[in-house]
Amino acid sequence: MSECAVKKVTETPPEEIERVKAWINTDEYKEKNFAREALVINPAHACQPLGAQMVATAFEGSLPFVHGSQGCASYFRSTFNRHYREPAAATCDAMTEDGAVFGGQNNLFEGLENAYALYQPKMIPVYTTCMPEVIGDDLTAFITNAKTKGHIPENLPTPYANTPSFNGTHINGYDSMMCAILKYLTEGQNVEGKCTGKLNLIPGFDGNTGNIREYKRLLEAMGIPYTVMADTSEVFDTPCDGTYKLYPGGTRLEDAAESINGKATIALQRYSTVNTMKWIEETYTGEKLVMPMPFGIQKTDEFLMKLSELFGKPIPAELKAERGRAVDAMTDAHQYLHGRKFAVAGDPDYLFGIVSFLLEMGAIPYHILCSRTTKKFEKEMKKLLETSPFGATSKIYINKDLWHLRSLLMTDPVDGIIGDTHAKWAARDAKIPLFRIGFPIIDRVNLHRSPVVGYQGTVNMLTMLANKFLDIKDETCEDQWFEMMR
Amino acid sequence: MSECAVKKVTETPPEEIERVKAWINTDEYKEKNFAREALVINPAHACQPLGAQMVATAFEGSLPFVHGSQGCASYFRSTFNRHYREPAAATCDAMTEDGAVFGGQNNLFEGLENAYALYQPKMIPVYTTCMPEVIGDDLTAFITNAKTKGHIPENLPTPYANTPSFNGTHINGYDSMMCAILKYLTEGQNVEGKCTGKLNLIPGFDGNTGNIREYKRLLEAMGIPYTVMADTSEVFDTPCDGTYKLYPGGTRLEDAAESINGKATIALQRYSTVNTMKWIEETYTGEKLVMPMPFGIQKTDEFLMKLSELFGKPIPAELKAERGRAVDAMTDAHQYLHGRKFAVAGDPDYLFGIVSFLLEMGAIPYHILCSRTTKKFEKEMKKLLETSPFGATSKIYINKDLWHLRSLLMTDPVDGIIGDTHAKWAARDAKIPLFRIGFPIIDRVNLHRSPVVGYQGTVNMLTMLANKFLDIKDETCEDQWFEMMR
Amino acid sequence: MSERKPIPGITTERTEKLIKDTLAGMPDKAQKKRAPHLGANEPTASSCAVKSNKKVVPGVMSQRGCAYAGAKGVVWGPIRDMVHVSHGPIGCGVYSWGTRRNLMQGTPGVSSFPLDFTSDFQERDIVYGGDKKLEKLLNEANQLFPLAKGFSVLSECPVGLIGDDINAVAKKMEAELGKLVVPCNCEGFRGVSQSLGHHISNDSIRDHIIGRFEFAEEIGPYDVALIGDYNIGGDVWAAKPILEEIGLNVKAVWTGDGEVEKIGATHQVKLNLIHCYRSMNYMCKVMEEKWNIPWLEYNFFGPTKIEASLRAIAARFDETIQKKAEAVIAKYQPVMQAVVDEYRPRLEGKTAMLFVGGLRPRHTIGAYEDLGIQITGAGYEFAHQDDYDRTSPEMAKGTLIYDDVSEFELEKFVEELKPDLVGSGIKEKYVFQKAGIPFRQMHSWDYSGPYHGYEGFRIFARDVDMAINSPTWKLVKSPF
Amino acid sequence: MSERKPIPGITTERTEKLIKDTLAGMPDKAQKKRAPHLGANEPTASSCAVKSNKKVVPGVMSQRGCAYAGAKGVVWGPIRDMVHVSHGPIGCGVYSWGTRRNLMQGTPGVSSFPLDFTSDFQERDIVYGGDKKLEKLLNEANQLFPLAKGFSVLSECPVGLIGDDINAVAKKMEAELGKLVVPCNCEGFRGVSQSLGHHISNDSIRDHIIGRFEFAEEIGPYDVALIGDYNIGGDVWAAKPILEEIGLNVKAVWTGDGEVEKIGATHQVKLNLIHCYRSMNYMCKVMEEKWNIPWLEYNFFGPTKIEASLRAIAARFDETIQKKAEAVIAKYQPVMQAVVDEYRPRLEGKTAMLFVGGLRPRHTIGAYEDLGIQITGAGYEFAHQDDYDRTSPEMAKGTLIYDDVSEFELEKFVEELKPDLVGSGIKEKYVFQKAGIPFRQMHSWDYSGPYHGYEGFRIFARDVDMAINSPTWKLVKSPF
Repeated sequence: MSECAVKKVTETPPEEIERVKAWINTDEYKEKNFAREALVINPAHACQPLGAQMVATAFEGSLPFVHGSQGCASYFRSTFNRHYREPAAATCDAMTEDGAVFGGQNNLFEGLENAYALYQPKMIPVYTTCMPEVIGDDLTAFITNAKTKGHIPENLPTPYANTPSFNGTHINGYDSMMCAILKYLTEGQNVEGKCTGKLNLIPGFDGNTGNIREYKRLLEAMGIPYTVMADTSEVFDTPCDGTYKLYPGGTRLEDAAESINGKATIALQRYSTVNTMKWIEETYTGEKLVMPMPFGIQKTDEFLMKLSELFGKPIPAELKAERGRAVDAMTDAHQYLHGRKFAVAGDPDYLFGIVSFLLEMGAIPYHILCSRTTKKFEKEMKKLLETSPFGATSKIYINKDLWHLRSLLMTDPVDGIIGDTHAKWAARDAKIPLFRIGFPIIDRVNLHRSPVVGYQGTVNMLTMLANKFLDIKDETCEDQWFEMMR
Repeated sequence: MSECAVKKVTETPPEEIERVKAWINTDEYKEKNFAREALVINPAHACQPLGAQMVATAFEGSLPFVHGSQGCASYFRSTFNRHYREPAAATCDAMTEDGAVFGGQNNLFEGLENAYALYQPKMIPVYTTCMPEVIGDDLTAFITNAKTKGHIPENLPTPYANTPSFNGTHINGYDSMMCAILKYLTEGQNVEGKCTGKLNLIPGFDGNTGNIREYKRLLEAMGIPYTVMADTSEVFDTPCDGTYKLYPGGTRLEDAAESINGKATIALQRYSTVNTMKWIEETYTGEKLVMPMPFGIQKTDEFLMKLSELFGKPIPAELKAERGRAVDAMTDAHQYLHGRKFAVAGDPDYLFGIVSFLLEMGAIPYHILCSRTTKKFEKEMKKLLETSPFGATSKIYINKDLWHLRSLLMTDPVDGIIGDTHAKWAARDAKIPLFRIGFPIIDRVNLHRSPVVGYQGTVNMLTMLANKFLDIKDETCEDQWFEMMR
Repeated sequence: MSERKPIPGITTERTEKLIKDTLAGMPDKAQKKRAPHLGANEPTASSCAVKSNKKVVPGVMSQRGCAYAGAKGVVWGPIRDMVHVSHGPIGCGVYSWGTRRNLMQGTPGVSSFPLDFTSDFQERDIVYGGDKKLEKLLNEANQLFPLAKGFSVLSECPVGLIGDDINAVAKKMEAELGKLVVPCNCEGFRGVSQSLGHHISNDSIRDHIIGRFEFAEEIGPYDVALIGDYNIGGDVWAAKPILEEIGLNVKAVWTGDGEVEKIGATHQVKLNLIHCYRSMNYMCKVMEEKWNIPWLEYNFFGPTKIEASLRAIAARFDETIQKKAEAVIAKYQPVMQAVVDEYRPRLEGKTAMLFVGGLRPRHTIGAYEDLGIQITGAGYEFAHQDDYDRTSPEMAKGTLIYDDVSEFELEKFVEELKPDLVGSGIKEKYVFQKAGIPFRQMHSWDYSGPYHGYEGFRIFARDVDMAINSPTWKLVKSPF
Repeated sequence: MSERKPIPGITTERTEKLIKDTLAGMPDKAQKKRAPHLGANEPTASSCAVKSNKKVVPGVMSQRGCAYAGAKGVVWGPIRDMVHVSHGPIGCGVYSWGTRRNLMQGTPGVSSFPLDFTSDFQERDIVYGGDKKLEKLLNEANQLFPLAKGFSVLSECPVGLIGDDINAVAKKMEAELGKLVVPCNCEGFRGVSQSLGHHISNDSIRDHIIGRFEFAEEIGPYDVALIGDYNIGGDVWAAKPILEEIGLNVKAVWTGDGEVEKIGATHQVKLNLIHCYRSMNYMCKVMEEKWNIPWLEYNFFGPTKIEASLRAIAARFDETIQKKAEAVIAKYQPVMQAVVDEYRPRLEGKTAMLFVGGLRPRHTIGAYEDLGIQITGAGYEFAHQDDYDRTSPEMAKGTLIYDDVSEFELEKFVEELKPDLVGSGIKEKYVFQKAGIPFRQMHSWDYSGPYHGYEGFRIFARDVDMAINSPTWKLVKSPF
């Protein structure tokens, strides 16, 4: 449009709207949509520092510290606030234009000094957002200077991670911050021949605090001493008892420091712990393992049997009975899920878990979508699908977003969608129920409190899925098909 | 119609159907409906022997035995099969016409002999259905004779209860059978000055095995030794592991026998344990208490504090934290239930529990309906309602059925209905969501596995209610009101 | 029907030994009573060897129900435009409310009545009798449900014991209300099983309903009635269209999704087609004797039986019908073949054991065989000799036949024969699933259906495959 | 507006001591920086004493957002018929997707665009620049969303640091696509808060949109524009009808449920009515200077302010409008009285503390007071001096004023003043709820709303009552 031209205000004709409304549901549109190269629409992933903050906040007395623009910190905090309906303390050094020019060292100095004075943290993990990453701040130097200049005590743990938002996703930020914190805390703690006898458990990026509690319950039932790193359950699922606690809990720093002398270390997510586990592999004593999240019966079996093997403890009868009850629920309800098609969107490790659960139920994980991941993911997911006839028709979509998913749902529909709240728009357009599993969930309550891992989590998912399908049947059937029993 | 008259087949005109369809939703119809004196339509209660069977089956090695028509036994069994999706063994002596003439003694003899020989039970609790009650069989004599005549061993426990279906409901049958079994097993077990140090817990008629497990979990957390009488959780929620067990578990007979020397006895339902607790009051040592089911925060507090007081054990921090997390869930979600109106139908003790939970949430238990109960219930419910401004508009309906409820829903609607599966017809007609809490639930899966008592149960109910309302909002709102967050 | 080829591993000897070993676990008296009810099949025998329709042996844990169940649950409940009163205490009506899946059209509570109506007897009713209450109750029901075409009064045990006279009340109220009021003395203690409830109900229909109505329109040469289809999971809706497609007019259905006045006019039809012989042969015989209406048994389970049945039915009519029947068969043949092609490869060579009411074990064999599944054992809850006679030829030699089998016996049988599927009722379902054995409820189609007709076979095949091939069974055995 | 009567217990001395004690907990430098931002209210003072719109003190845990948030979240996002591109890395767009509750009409993805559009910058884009990608992206967006009336390009931090020229790209693409393509350099590092994002966006509207369209229909004497209502929870839909009811034609809304072409033609209206002064006074002034369009601030929270506002608005027009305004006031007076009668008895004498963006603390005071609630403390995330000047007179003497308050300070203030309600944002919500203090999100109406207009007040009153009087608060303190 040239500057001078003045146009009349126009109204789009209704029939035009109807035409496009129909058009965006077509195969033709799907093709155009999948031809996108530059535009991303409704992605299902967030940026690195968010994941870093999840780790940074889940250690006892730890105050997450964002080196970068203040807006970033506010976005991370509110995202956690909405998902958990809990406080999410984090501070930042509020870099502005001058930071762009002179670098962020002064902001860091002042920020660390104030944060330490006001909130008396036991640890200040620092992670970056875009700005300092682009201008290339040297955090190692800055932080050392902050201590030598006395802005914060020398002995205050200040691990830091570079977490540029233009690289990877929140799960990579989780990985980097985890690795940084463990490196910092375990520095010089490795004692030849010493063994804590404990299991180090790294859950990976998981918005479900119920999962963390479930891991702990299982370990306690097994009589295995453990350190969960990082323990979000005591930070993002805290009591309302009349006093706000800035530092409600999390992994104790001593425990994290001792973890290097652990009897075994298990990561229950592969993709969010790559660097951490690589480093642990080199430095930690004891066994080191990366296992899939224990979704469904078999993955939970594997987890428990591995624990039993590592610690020479039998799996207690109570857990065996729990397994049997979960299987009972599955055999009793198989007919409500058998052959049902699902679209699944989320983080890589969650996707593996959900898919293996669906395959166990005889359901079909039909569209499997990860909006930012690697070819390796695609290969491994293929392997998993090949283990079951119910994976024969599945399709995997990597680096595709929820607007791609919408096209898939419209042109090749399914019975249910599993994903986080962001998938609700596609679900609504396709009139397909959305089962909220993942992160973030900002439109329902308490789902983060209900585990989806372990035998109990398996029953929870089964209940959620089967009963929703029964709800739909009862709500939509004609009178003559309405029945007392289902 | 006189025998001779032959009529033409008629079709009801559609407009006539439309007229009546509209009419049955009117206040006029409601009045006619409430004027009923003889006809009961869609009652929400069952008959005594069903309750008796729930008790009879929940002791270790116990084989429920119906003295009466075989059809009765099949009805009780299938009702439990459908609700729990579990086996429900029970046998009967299949009385027929000749039984009506000569009485049922021979059937009982043969039945006991075969049942004992085929199924080697540790105990055979006997309870009656209509027929023997009408003809007046003398069970005491019959059973003694069965033993003296050697049909079954003298030492086989054979408690029996008269459970006429034309008197009270399933909760009374539960009471009678419980009382009979405890009387039988504790006979002569009372040892002066002896104390097991244990709590005897009587849950009352409860179709939710998750509740029983929750009671046990709480007691274990408190470090209090206990005997649950009768423990349905190990009978109606058993593993699927490749072998069917006729006697999967239940309260051990020795434990029941020793219960008379318990440190304390608590019944968690008032209306289903009247006779049992009256008798226990007279015969058991230790404290005896009847407490409301621990629905919601305050009733759970009372339960735990009473336990703490009785056993001199502090309530552990973990339970206090659990309480705090439940309250947190409630404060976070109060806006989704505050001021919402509910219709609640069910057994008396469940109604008290559900109503107190709703009042705690600021929801309004608007129509409270019990299809067979006493004036005493009405009085006590009034008292409970008076404790909260949110009970000010509530109305209580006793000895009214689900067809009455339908009229209430149509003429004075609510936001939600809480009851068992039978309420689904009224719910559908009124287009109001039904939340399935109670017995039986035969059209959804696993709900009996999810506790509604204790702090955890409170969170479960809250989640079920709040998220359903949010589902409805998302499913029914226009595009312009559809949102990411709720 | 040619004799079945033998099933690998199933021999008369093995079966007889199994029976012997099983009986050995019982007290002598029980053994004597039960022995005649169990046998190895002899397809060529003139009549099946097993005894049936005898009293339940007390204490053995039979799966049987009672006369009331047979009357209310089976025959009466499905009649959609009547109010069916469970007369007596609260239980019977509640337990049988909506638990049989006899679906119906109409508006619930307005023109159809899938509700639980009961007199909820209390102590005083036992003492003073319930006739007055019944009168009042019928008045109330008539007021609140003005479009009901009539009322059935189904008595529960006490009624027959306290000397109430529901027949007198029914007669009086019928006159008063100007609507059918049908008494049915189906007290649960009568007879040995549901079966007598069917018979008593048939008699009530005979005495109080049939012949009292006639169709408004002219009777035609192709008018038939569909007898003994209770529309479980929509069976009637899958079966009736086929009969109509071959040119017949289905004037009345007994009693699935049934209308009482049409039932009352059934004496006008030209042929009665009966699916559930056990529960309704009585009325077919009555109509044959009284109105010379021939009747024909047919079987709509699985393409093989459907085709045979259609030809047999068509043979009772002229060429028009026969042509149409062949056309229908030809039309659905490829559709059915597609179903078989999809599922048979996953089911070929599997075996199943059946234990159901009075018809389905023999009637569904063909459908299982269409899917490549062989039946190694079958029995009935409440069948009679004529049912077993009809069963024998459908089963392979040496297969196991069991009548009114007890839980004790059936468990042992299944343990020995290790079928890939057990088809029986809800009381048996979880017993076998706990043992890791796939199961389908064959009374209620396990909340699925329809299973009748061409549409039904597609669903039946899907369900059987789902049950047998669900991956959940692989999880049953714990690796630790 | 007469001065507020003092609030029991609230004195200048106490407040100043509280501030002093609070500051005492901070490092000197931080104290010095923060002290000027805190003060005790002096209603009669010519200008509010507290400093504002200064840089966040690093490390204190401010609640502020960034320029991008002010641009994308506040100004641009609500324009429903444009595609708003979050240009840069993935995060900003995801976090601000659907989290502000600016509702809109239209068909999502067709005629309205409540979606997240982003260029999802990768390392290579940082290295080689993102202009090419932006071009391609706009082409793709135009293809997939043909009914979009234009595109806004909202740059995130990296864009401004790597020397991209989105203005050039926008200009090129606007010509190429024949549709508005509006660049907005709202990098998050610019300025001290969201506020600069508002200003930058206003400038973009000035430079790229306003004056480029005109209304198809004749301009009338009663044509107005509604400025600074973002339709949170449907506010516009509750406010606009009132203005129409008094006879005005609302030609454009900035920007809640807004349409870009109407915004572009707003220079034609007779009067601009501005609700959120903070975020849009810039454009009002531009239109005043360039097109002599007068503008008027108004307040649609609570009946008292609504009435005053309606009279002030009407006073700018002739008698017709004034009569209608009085009629509207009279019509709703009893309705509002009913609301007050229902809730005020339960809220009378309660106190609240507020901390919100740039307008609401002062604008909602009247609504709280209509319910009998007094405000003991108020402050803004990103307000300027003129906002505080407008606030002072609305608050009682000695009440606490805090600018860009840190979590550290606000906690101490609330602890001391013990309000019955805190009204602030999601980041503060759970902090106070853990302490057992009722809370309402006053940015997003806590997933409720609308709160504007008569309809809004009814909902506001219900929500405030619900928050303060929820029985759940009684459960917070454990009895053991």
